[in-house]
Amino acid sequence: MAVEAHYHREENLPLLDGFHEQYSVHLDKFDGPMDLLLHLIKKNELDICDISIAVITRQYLEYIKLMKDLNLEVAGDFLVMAATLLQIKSRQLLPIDVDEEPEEDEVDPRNELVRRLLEYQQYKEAGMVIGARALLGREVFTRSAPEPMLTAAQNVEGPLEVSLFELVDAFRSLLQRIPAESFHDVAPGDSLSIVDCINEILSLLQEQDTVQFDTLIQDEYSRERVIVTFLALLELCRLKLIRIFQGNDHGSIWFVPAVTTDSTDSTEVVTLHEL
Amino acid sequence: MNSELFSIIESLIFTADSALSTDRICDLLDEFERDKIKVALAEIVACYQERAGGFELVEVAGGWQFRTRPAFHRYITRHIKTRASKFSQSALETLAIIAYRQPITRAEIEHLRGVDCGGVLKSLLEKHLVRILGKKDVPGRPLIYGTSKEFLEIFGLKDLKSLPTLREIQALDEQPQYERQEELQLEPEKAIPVESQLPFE
Amino acid sequence: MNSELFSIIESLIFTADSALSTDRICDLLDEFERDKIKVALAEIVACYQERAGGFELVEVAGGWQFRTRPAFHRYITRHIKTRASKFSQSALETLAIIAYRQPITRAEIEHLRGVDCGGVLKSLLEKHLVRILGKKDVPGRPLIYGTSKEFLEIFGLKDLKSLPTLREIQALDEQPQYERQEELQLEPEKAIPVESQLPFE
Repeated sequence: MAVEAHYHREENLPLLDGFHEQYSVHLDKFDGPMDLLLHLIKKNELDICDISIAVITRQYLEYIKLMKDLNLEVAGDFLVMAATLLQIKSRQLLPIDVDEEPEEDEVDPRNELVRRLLEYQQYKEAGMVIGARALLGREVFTRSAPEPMLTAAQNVEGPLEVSLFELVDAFRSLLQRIPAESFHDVAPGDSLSIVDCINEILSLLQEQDTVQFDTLIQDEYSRERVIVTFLALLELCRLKLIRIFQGNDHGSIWFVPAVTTDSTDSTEVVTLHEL
Repeated sequence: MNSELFSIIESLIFTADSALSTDRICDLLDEFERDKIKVALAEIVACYQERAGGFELVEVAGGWQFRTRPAFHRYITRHIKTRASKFSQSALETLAIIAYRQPITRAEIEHLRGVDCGGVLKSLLEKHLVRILGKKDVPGRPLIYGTSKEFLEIFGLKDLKSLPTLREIQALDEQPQYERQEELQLEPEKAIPVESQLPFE
Repeated sequence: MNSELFSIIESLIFTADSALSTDRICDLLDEFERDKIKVALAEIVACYQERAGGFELVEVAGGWQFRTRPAFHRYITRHIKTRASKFSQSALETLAIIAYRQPITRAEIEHLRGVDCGGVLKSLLEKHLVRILGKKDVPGRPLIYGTSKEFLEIFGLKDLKSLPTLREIQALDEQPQYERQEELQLEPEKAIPVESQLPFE
């Protein structure tokens, strides 16, 4: 938004000059509606805790109109704030209902906005303070010569360092690289997926040796959940990853990992050679 | 003349390719007492501060590292390329919100900033300044974000506690005309007193 | 207290990725006289010799470099293990496939990646990031892989359900929607139910 606005501002300089002083705010300056509001409050020398909604709303709407006149796309976020301002203004205009609880009457409709503005202002300032620090790689540098002794021994492994984002990103770029027909179920919908359910069961079995069917569905008891959980169990059973038990007719269904830890270890030894 | 321990620690930190924590130094030098190591570390810091040379020992991201003093960056950049670029205002705002309010969801950041933050968030993730902490235990299980070790390293912060304090919030509590109490009564779900949102106070 | 030139040269040598020759230093600092630079270099050498710390300035291969003193080499080699090992792209990809598609066989991983994964898989097993879940009930009974508890620990995940989905990462790129106000409604603390009052559309 900021870049776009800046671009247009360059193009429309004569147009901007013709506007009333109040409108000629720097379009490239605002990082969003909160930023614009703070600017208007400061410009009008208002107390942030006692802002004149009428003044601010008028100037805010003028700004949006200016953006529209300049054919700038007005981001939805700016419109949401406009609506909020208008709503506060209309609440201020409403006559006080005598039947209402008196303490509710005293509530200033501006409070929520003021709280957000104060909080936003803090983070904006904190951001500037942080940004003014000497940054590593820009003002501050570390030693860059590799220590010969350590380079020689580099094949010794230290702790792993990788972020979750890198993991997802690796998967995403992989999927973008391979043809679409080679994979399935890439972006599961909001609905429950069997893969998710299998993963859930697998992680549960890492923590405990036996799991009861009922505990799997207790958080979210729905028809879909029961079916998906059941299908996931059947799939795990088919893969011989779990074994299922039922104590008596209509009793609880239990399942345990098909491979105990000990036998997994022995399999692992064998397979490391196989690989 | 410095003690041998002083010199050993200095050589360890000097050759490490990232900041070394006090714990790690104590592990590596298990023949020395922890207290003595701590004293030696303080001595090294003081020594470099006093001599005011080209570099100094600083504590960043929970570890010790030699770093050049900012005053000389215009000479250093003559032969070393700068890696970091200036951060945009929206990147800094978003970083500040994440740093002070973590763990935080995208929706919470956007509520505070009043704008969509997807793009900024992604770029902060790609720069490794922000990381995904997991998912929040609320309906929809949104991702929660926090700052990374790289964030502390790049901004030269010892830990999250050494972030600059948010002055304005304290000032806000002193403002009598701002009737937060009544607001809280009306909408109980908002009833997080402002000061408790500050994890570092 | 050292001269400014002393500190500037110190910072240059400290940040250089290989030894810096006197000529190179003079080129970089062309506002200073060559003789003064030479004097400062001698001062730095003397200063480090005198303090006898963990490292010193030495002239090697026609250039200046800070080197640790041999007396401390036995300590320095101890911290090789603090070097964080980064994942190779292929290890990361393989791990990602296993994480998101488990339970999965080696053939299925190789089908997705299009290359042999034996080596990578072995190293992931050795690092205990991946484990064998069992054998698949198909001809040949191939091994089935999944992620381990260590995997969750490294990534700081509570459980596999907390893995961010591709969709969630992709959502960061999406353009903000005008309909966002409806989203806000879902969370009562944000309830500014004003979408109907939008005068601008």
